[in-house]
Amino acid sequence: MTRYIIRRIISVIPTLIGVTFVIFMFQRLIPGDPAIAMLGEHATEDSINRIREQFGLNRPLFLDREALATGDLSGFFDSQYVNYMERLSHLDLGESIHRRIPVLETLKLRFPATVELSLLSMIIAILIGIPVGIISASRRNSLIDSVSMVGSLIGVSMPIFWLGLMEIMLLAVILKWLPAGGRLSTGFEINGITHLYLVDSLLNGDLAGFKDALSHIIMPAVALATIPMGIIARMTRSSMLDVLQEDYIRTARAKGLGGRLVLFRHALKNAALPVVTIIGLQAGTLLAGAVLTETIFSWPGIGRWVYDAILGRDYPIVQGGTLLIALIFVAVNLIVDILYALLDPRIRYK
Amino acid sequence: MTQINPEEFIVTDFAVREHRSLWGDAWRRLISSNTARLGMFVVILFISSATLSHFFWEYEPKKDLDYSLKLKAPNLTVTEEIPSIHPFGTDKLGRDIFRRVVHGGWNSLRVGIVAVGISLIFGGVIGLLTGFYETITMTTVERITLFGISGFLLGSLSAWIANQPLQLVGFTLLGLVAGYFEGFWAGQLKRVVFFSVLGILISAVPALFAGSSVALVCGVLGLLTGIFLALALDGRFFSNVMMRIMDMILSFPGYLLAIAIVAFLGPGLGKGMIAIGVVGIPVYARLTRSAVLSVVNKEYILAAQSVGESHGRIIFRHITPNILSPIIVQTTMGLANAILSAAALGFLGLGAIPPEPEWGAMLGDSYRYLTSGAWWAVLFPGLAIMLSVLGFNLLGDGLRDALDPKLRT
Amino acid sequence: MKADMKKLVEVRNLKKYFPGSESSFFHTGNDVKAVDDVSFDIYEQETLGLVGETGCGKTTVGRTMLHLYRPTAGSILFNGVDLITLGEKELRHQRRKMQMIFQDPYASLNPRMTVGSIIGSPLDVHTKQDRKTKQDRVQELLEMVGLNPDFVNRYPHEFSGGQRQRIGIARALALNPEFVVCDEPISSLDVSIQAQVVNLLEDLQKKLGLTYLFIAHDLSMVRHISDRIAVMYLGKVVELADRDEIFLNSLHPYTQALMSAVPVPDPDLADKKHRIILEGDIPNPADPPVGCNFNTRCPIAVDKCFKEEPVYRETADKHWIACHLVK
Amino acid sequence: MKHLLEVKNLETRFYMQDGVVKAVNNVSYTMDRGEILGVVGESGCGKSVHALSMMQLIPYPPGKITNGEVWLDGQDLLTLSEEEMQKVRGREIAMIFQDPMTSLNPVYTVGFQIMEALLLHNNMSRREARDRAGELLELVGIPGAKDRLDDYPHQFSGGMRQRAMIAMGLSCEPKLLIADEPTTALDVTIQAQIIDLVKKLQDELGMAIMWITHDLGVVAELAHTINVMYAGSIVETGKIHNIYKDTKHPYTIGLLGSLPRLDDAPGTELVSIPGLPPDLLALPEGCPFAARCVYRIDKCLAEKPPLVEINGKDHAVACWRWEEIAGMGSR
Repeated sequence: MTRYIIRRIISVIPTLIGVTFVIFMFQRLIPGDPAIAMLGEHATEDSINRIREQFGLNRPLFLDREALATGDLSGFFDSQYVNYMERLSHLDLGESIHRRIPVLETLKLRFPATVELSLLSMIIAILIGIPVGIISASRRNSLIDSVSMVGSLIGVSMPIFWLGLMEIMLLAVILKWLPAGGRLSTGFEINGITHLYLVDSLLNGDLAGFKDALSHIIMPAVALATIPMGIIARMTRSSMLDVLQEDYIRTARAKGLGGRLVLFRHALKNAALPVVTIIGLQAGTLLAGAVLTETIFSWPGIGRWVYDAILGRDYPIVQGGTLLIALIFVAVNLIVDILYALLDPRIRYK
Repeated sequence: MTQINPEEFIVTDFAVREHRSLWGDAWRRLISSNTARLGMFVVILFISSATLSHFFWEYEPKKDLDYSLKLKAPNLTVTEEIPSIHPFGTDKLGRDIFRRVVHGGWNSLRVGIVAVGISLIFGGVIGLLTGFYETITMTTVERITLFGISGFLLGSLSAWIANQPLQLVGFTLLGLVAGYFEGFWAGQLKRVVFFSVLGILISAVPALFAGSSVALVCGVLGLLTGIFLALALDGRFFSNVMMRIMDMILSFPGYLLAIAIVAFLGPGLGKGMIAIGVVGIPVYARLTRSAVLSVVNKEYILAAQSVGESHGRIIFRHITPNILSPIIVQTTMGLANAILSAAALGFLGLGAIPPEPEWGAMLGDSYRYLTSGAWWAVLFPGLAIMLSVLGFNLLGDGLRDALDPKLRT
Repeated sequence: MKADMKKLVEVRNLKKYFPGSESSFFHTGNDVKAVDDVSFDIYEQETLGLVGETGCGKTTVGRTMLHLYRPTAGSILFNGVDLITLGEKELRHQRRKMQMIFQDPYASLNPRMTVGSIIGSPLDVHTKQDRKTKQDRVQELLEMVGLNPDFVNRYPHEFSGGQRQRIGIARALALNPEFVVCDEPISSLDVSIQAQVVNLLEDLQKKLGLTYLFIAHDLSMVRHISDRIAVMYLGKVVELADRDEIFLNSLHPYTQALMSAVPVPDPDLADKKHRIILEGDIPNPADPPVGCNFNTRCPIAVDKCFKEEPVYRETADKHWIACHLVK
Repeated sequence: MKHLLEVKNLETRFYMQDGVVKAVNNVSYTMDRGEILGVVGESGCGKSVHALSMMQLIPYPPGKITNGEVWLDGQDLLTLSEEEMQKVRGREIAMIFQDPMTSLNPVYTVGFQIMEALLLHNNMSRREARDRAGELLELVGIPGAKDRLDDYPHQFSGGMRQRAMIAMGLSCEPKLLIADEPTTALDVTIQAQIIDLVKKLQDELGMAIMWITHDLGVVAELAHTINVMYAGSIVETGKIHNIYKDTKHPYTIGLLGSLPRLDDAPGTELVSIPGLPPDLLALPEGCPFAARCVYRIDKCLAEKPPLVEINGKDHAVACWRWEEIAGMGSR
């Protein structure tokens, strides 16, 4: 088993390098010159050169063949990419162009907000998606089955941003039950070790704070959860249907096991395998979806921050933000693979 | 004891059932499911309204401006205040939302078709080639092209460093030679040594003119290329490399990649299509590859080989017709996702450039007026997105049950 | 056995190794020795039976003989010509003479092609005949295998297992081959249909002078149709002889055990039969036992069997055997 | 002595999209304690479906038992509710299946799957159940049984898995063990091991066995009595010797005729049955085998022949012309 995990971890490294390379390349694909974009159109010639020098924008992209020609081997490797990777290796993501704050700082600040939102919506998606999938699988072609399947299809086809707006319109504007946006009402203060307001408020026993944080997070979380919920419900149903047709289910029934035991003990554990993989993939869509939800609900997460940076051409933030989201995505898939191996003995004992 | 002698024995050798092709059966199953019928209805409505309006309903987005009708609620009767009927009401520039929603359909359709087209063509070809050459051993011609291309690609780095395009010719030739003489000292150390020496000769010697350290670096690269070409490059290795690249793209969350691409390439519907298309390539590549793998191990492919059919004929006559089902289902669902992604980009201001009518952009412009009660400007474009996407998803679901009926006992 | 007949196919020290699961690009894991140094000849118009259990490599031998798999070592001579020396074009030309019939009637026909185009595709590939001649040839082939010629435009899923196997046979005969490898053609058919297909194969052999390599795991059917029989175990031929020689006085312990394990559809005979029950399971082909590969299950194995591989040699009356204890 | 099992005109239908499949058509027969009954027939003859129907394991929809009674030890199984049926399955009747590769749950250990049946049907502690499972694995001849309890199915070979299935089936000492083509997926030498094992277990434990197969050879070696089925109904039944030696029904004659025999003189041609297997969607009015029968007369096409006893329970046949058909005897 450990051999399998090690092999999986090793195979992640090329993907990571690939991801950093892709992000680096995007950076250099921009039409126009980053230095000008930073300083504005009418900046002076030498101030542009100073910026270029400072950010090492005038070094060659990958390898400096002129330096090599002069016999300077170390110069050969002194290029933007190598410096970029070097800085990356000790977590130096550079500074935001507009605000001069190190990218890492803001990242640390805003990251928990996105994590809390994504985590909550994933939990909602799983808690509703899996039971719906199981019920409609066990009662195939019944009313519940077709209703839940069409329902999950609607969930999958739901444009998150539009659902968010509808939620705001109904619950915030018309009924005024919930606040329209933001993460916490003014006047509330929640700080704790995890920086997840819901968790911290519970830890500190601050119920009012918890209620307020919850009222802020519930609408974006539900909006973000609709697509993964639909996908997980449909995948659970089709995976359960496949498993229920297997021979060992017939063997279990022939042993005298009741329907419930067959469903939850024998069928569910086998059906869980593909569902776990899907949940891993959904994590990615959640993070990407965060950009939209955070914009509508003005949620102080990294999704919104990266989006603003993209529009503002603030490359270090774009680079740092996308890299973090991609890393989370790769990490989640790695965890899913290992979870898969734990669940399936055929992989554990190769 | 009378026994009918077998000669004049009439055997009903075929239970008479009318002749039915597989596609005919699939169509009958599709029609029989009502969710599929609903999906088909919505899709047909969406496509016809989009195309008809584009060609027959004149609309000039730039000239459409009428401040007097700013943010009017939907009205079905003409009143003195509002001279014209606006079933969906009007937006902040007084433009009729109904008309823009219908015309927006054309843009969404275009984005969907082009994006899915890109993903399908590139992803499909990659999936087909990797799946096929992973199982079927290559003919000499195919092997030589694979070796030649690898030689060219690996050589290009050293050629760029030494700034001598001539090296490219050398490396490609090295690849072609390694491919042609695959059997030559196969699997022995001698072969690796031979080709690595050749690699060094091709790269280091010409690089000497550019400088000793350049020659050193190019020599190392030549050595690596030589070793690489000496090892038995085959379909499996090619497939592994391609799949790793696909995983890399897939490890990027779809939306974000599209947003990043469009942001860097600048807004505009055309770039949006390319972004969504590129993001979809690995999905289609993996899907096609697994469909091909399930077909290529079947005995009728071996039969085709034993008859001596060429690889091209095997791919087009035997493999492609049998992998269409999963691809059709994925394409339908893909169209749904493409429309959704296009709308998302539009909403973020990265899609269509105003005043071009596009559902996402319409939402993006009007959601600020939500708090001041202009609900119709937000409701109807969003509804249009959801319904069209739902239509494609329903149709896709129906197609999956119709084309691969194993689930319906 | 027709001693004076010409050798049509000669198999010399054929080996076929498949990369094991662990073998990646750099180090080759333990190769699966599917076929490990097999040699035999097939004479013209003869049917050679090839029998053995799962994993013995009989299917791989059949496919490697037609160069559908590239042999790892050894050579296949067809009419005296070694196939390995042929270029791709000549090999394709040679394929007209040697064809194959497959096991699974539901997987050996392209479900999206009509029967007419399935049977006609060899003609499309190898001949420049116009549509009319090809259609007549297809009709003739359908009649030859006992199917109604009007089925030309039907699809495989509209036929029963037995009928599909006949379509496969018609396809194999389209180019008038001399040698046909029958790879377990009846294993997935019902008993009554098996007899129909076997009778058809025998008639075609008499009418067209075909030579068969008949691969199967059902010993009684192979005995019925073959002139000579080769018994394989774990990648090697352990015994090869005339049909009656194999059944009346087989020498190799595995052949004897195999024959005693075949159930006889007659209660009286079943009780009297001297029963040899082999212990244990068939070893993993990826790491076969040292010495004779049957030593793990052989009832009469001695310590020599665990050290040396037995030599595959011919005894007096054209009876080939690979066992230390048999003189 | 009352029969262990009495099946009276059992009928099962599958309501499919393109028509109704008449899988089992009023099948009636009896079985006594300790009897080994061979149920023989080609694919699609309803032999497996009839066994699954008795255990009420037919998936509804699309399958449905439309008629018939199944008396086991004075209890009609078809009238039992699902809860009552669960007490019968595994305890009174046990069933093992054809494909060893997929009949065991891949994500649970073999030991657990055997203990599950034990714990379900008799109140014993987990420790006792585990020991009992170990004994059972030893009983079916798995080497080193005790320490293989915690292995997973994919670590067993095909033959070993089938032995584990038998152990699971016999765990609660059922009165009747139904084996649905248990050795079809195994090699000949492994099949011989399993048949030998089943014979020994039958002597020791004395349970009745229903062995479903298409292989007339296996039945000849193992069974006391035999039911030959065609298109969902029994065409011939009786003691082994009568059926093999004094065959009456044309289909059984055809089956035996199309089997190559080890002791055949060289060059004997196989007597194959012409035509195609029956289409269960469009079963003809009269005798289902009429389309392929060489002794066919008009009456066969008009009316379906009932199962007529020739000499008591030892031999019965469903054919209008059984007297005229010369005794087949062994060829």
